[in-house]
Amino acid sequence: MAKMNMVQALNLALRQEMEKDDRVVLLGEDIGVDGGVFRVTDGLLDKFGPQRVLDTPLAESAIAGMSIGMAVYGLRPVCEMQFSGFSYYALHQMEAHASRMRARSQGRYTVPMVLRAPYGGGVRALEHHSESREIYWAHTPGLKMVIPSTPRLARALLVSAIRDPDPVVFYEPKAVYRAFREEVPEEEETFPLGKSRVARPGGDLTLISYGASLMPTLEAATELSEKDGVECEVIDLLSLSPLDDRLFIESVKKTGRAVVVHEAHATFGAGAEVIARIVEKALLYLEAPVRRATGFDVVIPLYQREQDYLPGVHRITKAVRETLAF
Amino acid sequence: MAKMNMVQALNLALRQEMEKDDRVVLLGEDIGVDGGVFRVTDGLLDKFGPQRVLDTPLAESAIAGMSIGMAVYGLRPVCEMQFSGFSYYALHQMEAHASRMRARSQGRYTVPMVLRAPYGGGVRALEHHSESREIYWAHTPGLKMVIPSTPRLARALLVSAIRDPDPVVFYEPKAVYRAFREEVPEEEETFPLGKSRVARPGGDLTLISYGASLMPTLEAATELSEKDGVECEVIDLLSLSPLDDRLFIESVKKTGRAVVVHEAHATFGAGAEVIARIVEKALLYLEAPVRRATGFDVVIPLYQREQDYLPGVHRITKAVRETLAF
Amino acid sequence: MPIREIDLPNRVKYLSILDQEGQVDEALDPRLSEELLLRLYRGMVLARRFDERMLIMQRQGKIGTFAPIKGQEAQVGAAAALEENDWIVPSFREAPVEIWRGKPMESILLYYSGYSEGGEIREGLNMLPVSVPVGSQMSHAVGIGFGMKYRGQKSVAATFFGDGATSQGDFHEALNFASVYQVPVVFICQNNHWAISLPRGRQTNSATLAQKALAYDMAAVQVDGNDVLAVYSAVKEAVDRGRGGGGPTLIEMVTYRLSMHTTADDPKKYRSEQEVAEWESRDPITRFEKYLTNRGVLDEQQVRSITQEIKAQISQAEQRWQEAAQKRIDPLGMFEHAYAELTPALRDQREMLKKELEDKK
Amino acid sequence: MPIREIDLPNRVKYLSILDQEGQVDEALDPRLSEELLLRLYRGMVLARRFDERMLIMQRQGKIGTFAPIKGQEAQVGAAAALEENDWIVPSFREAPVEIWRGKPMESILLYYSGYSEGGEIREGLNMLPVSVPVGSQMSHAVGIGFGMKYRGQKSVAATFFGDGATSQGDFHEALNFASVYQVPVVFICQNNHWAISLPRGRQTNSATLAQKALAYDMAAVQVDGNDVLAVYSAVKEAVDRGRGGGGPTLIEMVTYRLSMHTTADDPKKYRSEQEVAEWESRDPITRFEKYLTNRGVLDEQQVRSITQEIKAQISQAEQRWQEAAQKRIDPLGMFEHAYAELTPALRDQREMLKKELEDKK
Ligand SMILES: Cc1ncc(C[n+]2csc(CCOP(=O)(O)OP(=O)(O)O)c2C)c(N)n1
Ligand SMILES: Cc1ncc(C[n+]2csc(CCOP(=O)(O)OP(=O)(O)O)c2C)c(N)n1
Ligand SMILES: [Mg+2]
Ligand SMILES: [Mg+2]
Repeated sequence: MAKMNMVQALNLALRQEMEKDDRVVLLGEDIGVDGGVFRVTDGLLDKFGPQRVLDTPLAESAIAGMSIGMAVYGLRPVCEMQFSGFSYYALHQMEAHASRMRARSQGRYTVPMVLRAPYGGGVRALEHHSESREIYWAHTPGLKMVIPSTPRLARALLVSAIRDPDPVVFYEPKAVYRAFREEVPEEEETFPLGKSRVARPGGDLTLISYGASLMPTLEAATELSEKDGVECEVIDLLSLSPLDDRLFIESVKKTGRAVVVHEAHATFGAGAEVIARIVEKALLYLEAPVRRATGFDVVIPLYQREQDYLPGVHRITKAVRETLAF
Repeated sequence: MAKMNMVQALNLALRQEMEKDDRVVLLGEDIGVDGGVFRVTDGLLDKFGPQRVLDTPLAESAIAGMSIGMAVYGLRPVCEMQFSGFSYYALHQMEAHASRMRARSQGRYTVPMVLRAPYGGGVRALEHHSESREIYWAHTPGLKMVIPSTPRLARALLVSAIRDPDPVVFYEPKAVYRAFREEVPEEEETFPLGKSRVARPGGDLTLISYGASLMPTLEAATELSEKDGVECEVIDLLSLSPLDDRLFIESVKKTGRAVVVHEAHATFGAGAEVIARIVEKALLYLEAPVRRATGFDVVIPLYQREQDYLPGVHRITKAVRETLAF
Repeated sequence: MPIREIDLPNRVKYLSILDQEGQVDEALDPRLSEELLLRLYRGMVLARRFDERMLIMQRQGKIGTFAPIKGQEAQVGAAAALEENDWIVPSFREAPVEIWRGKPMESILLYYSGYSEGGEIREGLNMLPVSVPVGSQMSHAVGIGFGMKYRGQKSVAATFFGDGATSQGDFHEALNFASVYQVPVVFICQNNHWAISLPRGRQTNSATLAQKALAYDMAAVQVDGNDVLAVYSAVKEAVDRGRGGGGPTLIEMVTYRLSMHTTADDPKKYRSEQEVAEWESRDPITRFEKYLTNRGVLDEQQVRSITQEIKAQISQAEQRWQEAAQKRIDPLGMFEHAYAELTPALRDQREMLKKELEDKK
Repeated sequence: MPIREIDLPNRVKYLSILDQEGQVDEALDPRLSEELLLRLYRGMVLARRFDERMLIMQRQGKIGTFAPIKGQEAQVGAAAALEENDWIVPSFREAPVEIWRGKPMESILLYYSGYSEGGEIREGLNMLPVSVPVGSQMSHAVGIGFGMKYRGQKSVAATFFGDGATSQGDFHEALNFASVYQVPVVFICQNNHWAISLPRGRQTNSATLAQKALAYDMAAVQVDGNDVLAVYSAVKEAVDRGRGGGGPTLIEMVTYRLSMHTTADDPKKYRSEQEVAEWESRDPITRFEKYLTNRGVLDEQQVRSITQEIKAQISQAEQRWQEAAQKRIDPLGMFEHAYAELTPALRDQREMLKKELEDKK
């Protein structure tokens, strides 16, 4: 097993799936010669040629629309939106067609495509390069929405996403891209879509998060353990759609307390749904209000204020302590 | 006071604001000669001429983008998306620019525009003509999002929206358009954005809804009162953004039980945020899980199955009875 | 040469073959077999009759809103120029093409009477379902065209759309991608002069829609869209170009929507009776009928028997539709085909609806 | 005429006035005043020096990612052809134009060092802030142009964008709307041959970008974008057309990005040194300097003093930037200008962050 960062792990997933299956074709802006602005597709043009790694003109809607056509025809396109902040140009295509083609044609045509997009803040980028608007996709029926949190999981989930018979929106936390390395096996590994995982076991409070926010969440759990002797169970959602509520419900039934962490805006964010599920399925176990440690309801600011926008260890531990003190 | 349906009431609002303020300009597909496919702008071209009522080419993104430019320049454009199902073509414009221009220019430029769109099911329409995806907008910071429920409120809210200094997405429940009439005063009337209202007082359970779903919600409340002797307090949200949680929190503190009703998909829908707010602000008052009577997590089906998708009186009363029996 | 005119390689041509009196231009005549000529005639008449029938059914409340095709029947010429392996990516005003390709009329009725099952598409039909969002389907044809090229198939994808659709950004992006990747796609614009209430002249400020291809150095032709032979020829040429590796083509079919936009529309609000009357005199069927009669391919007797056959065919389709509609009313069907497999939330929701339906019984 | 070529009214012209040796075409010379010529020169040199300085500062970690403009300085010719009442709707590679118009350099530094306050725009500047989403800002110019027409103002809106932007659907929609409403908008495409790693030739399959205007029967010209006089003349003509009610124009400035796409980019991955070297020989500043020197408007002495002045000007801006940055670090600033008034949720969130900041102290 090699130690890889998330970029390398994603590259491995793409390479291996392309080797295995000639239906897999990549397309996107600057993914070929340049290897992608984050280098996720580095080397793939050389290896697979311009018929399988398409540098596209600058038009997100057509990238998605062309992918839909390819997928209907029997290919397995993996398209890249250079930044999630520009993926909304393709929302109407994904909403109107990718998500509906199966139902519209009563199962005759399917759209097994993956739409990849780096998302999230923390890398001191320009405006529109740091958003976290996964809800647009997660609320859209017919799409799946996945957000990995570590290199190994990113690789396994991307392989599953490519093989999935339905369209998958795959948000990659760019703050994690090069943040740390993890052992990633050369052999095939998949991870089922629609399954969450326990990222850290604990019995005092349940922390629920995903994507880039998992890092500060785990840090916060460590700090709370070390400083307060509080053991948080950390649930990593991984898929927002289908949302797996089994693990966090179980956990909350055990701990009675929960805090949801994400960098997306609080209002109508993913945390709301998590709380709604807890209320629906585990209300009587709740010993305190479920708090949210999230981004604020403002556009994520330019980088001087970015860290104050993002839910960091401080915001998380504070929410946990308040929840425990309730 | 004249009795008006919602279409007439909206027409009144537009006409009067155009009379009062020459900055108000309308644009959209078929809003001129045709008066809009739902006739909301009927007669306005004749009255105000083609410089103030623009029939546009078929391009939602440009309609929104042009409105942004007009608003920046000092006009008060009110643009129409023919159906909300096609408004996502304009999401990137609203997300990237309308919602951000004020902050981006540090208050120098503002975008006082209204984007109107008929939304929702129940009128036996074709595919894409019945969606309820208000979350896309309500989750976008910098936008306001309003959904009226009656003719009189629609008129008052539209006037407020036009005068609002910020961009407002104004979803009109087309199932209400001609469903009933209400007295609408000829004199100016406004209703503040960001305020909910009590649509029916009661002390046993809080029903929270908005838009077209308010009709079955009120019907359900009546039925529950008549058949079960249960008095539901019905809160009509009116604005999803800014969301006014004051009234429903107060109500839940009184009743201890709540059901949220909307036709949008359940998962990551508006109901989740309502529940999250209740948990954050009134958990200890809750005597039962808050239930959701909503549309399902599937694309709203063609009209033979549409009524089975929509939360009707039966789904609502059932949720209420289960909540009371908890 | 500090100031000079740039020499652009492409020009736009206009093509018509049959005039309004049914006179053919011999030099341009595609010389189709009599059998094909009769099939084209039959396809057009069937489309017209079915459209009329649907309008009646809509007015009777038997089916819901739909988009009549009256006046645009010459589109079957486009379908006829395609082969089975070619794909069709329609918009919502291509019932004639769809029926030509093999979509059962009962399917169309099911769809417009609100049954999702009307979207069913037979294996091997190589045709996407109706696409309602204007302009959004063209890029799918580009993807399909790419797939054909990738697989070394000598087939093409033909996509249909209206004059209004040319205003959408997606139109531009699809044409640009098609030209960049030189995919075998035929873009067929049915310029029927109206996008609901907006006349062609206010949809865009260009003299033709065909010339929009110049932006992509793409082959283009404007064709008399009420002339089924010209439509056939133009599409055939484009199909051959695509099949031969010559890339995409934009075809503007100049035609006219004689009926309302959809059954929810009242065209009297925005256009003159006179304009409609003028276009009625250019009816694609009358013209073709004259031509066939002049050529002796068709006589009154045949017209009558074709009319009879078509009537029977339509009423059989109606019957099959009624049977199917009765079978297909299970509301739980809405959960079918949401995903390959039901998600946990959908399983719960399906259960919930099931109980609701039982309660209601 | 059953088959005929359609006569399209518009053609696309190419314009250049100064050649690479700084020789002017007398017939086309716009005959600018010496003062304006020197201002243009100064604007270009300032832009170049500021760009170089920013690159250094970026490498030192003092500012963040930004898009260098090296090689594209002749864009100041466009700004010079505009008047104060005209609006500018830029993309993100128009620092020269912005500075020309009056944006303080410290503002630009603030912006790229991550302070939202860098977006501040002085009252009366009539220029929108930087727009990052490629192609999205052009329709704003159409709305502004409409507003001018609506108010009977004799002004125009000029919008800037790159070659890559022409692929976006929004480009097409904006041009179409502009032509339909005949608004006074000048669309200025800085074709710098690259959209990050995609060369112009693979961005679109057309011989020129200017010809895309043919799709809208819109006036268009391709201009040597490294020739500040040609840029000035082309824009001036378009501005006059717009002001006179003649509608929009598309201008393609053929230029070259000599530096990286942004400071996060490594152009060595995708283009040859040789290509860059070729374009270096067409440097817009050198050429103009030659011309001015030949004409006797500029001498070595003046070049030196201008260089000195510019250096001082830039270092003063840096100083003001540092002072401003120190003042402007209040994180609560993110809640300012979200809406005209803070919403209840934002009030709570602001409070929350305030406490958080106090805790952290
Ligand atoms: C994206 C989008 N916007 C608006 C509509 C509503 N609508 C349906 S058809 C139509 C006009 C289409 O005109 P055209 O493209 O000329 O096709 P035609 O109806 O004439 O066949 C409009 C505005 C839609 N279906 N999709
Ligand atoms: C809608 C959108 N997609 C992708 C990007 C990322 N991106 C930034 S600049 C750029 C290339 C732009 O090329 P061009 O329009 O030629 O302008 P240039 O950078 O050459 O000035 C890309 C792909 C973006 N900013 N916006
Ligand atoms: Mg049309
Ligand atoms: Mg460029």
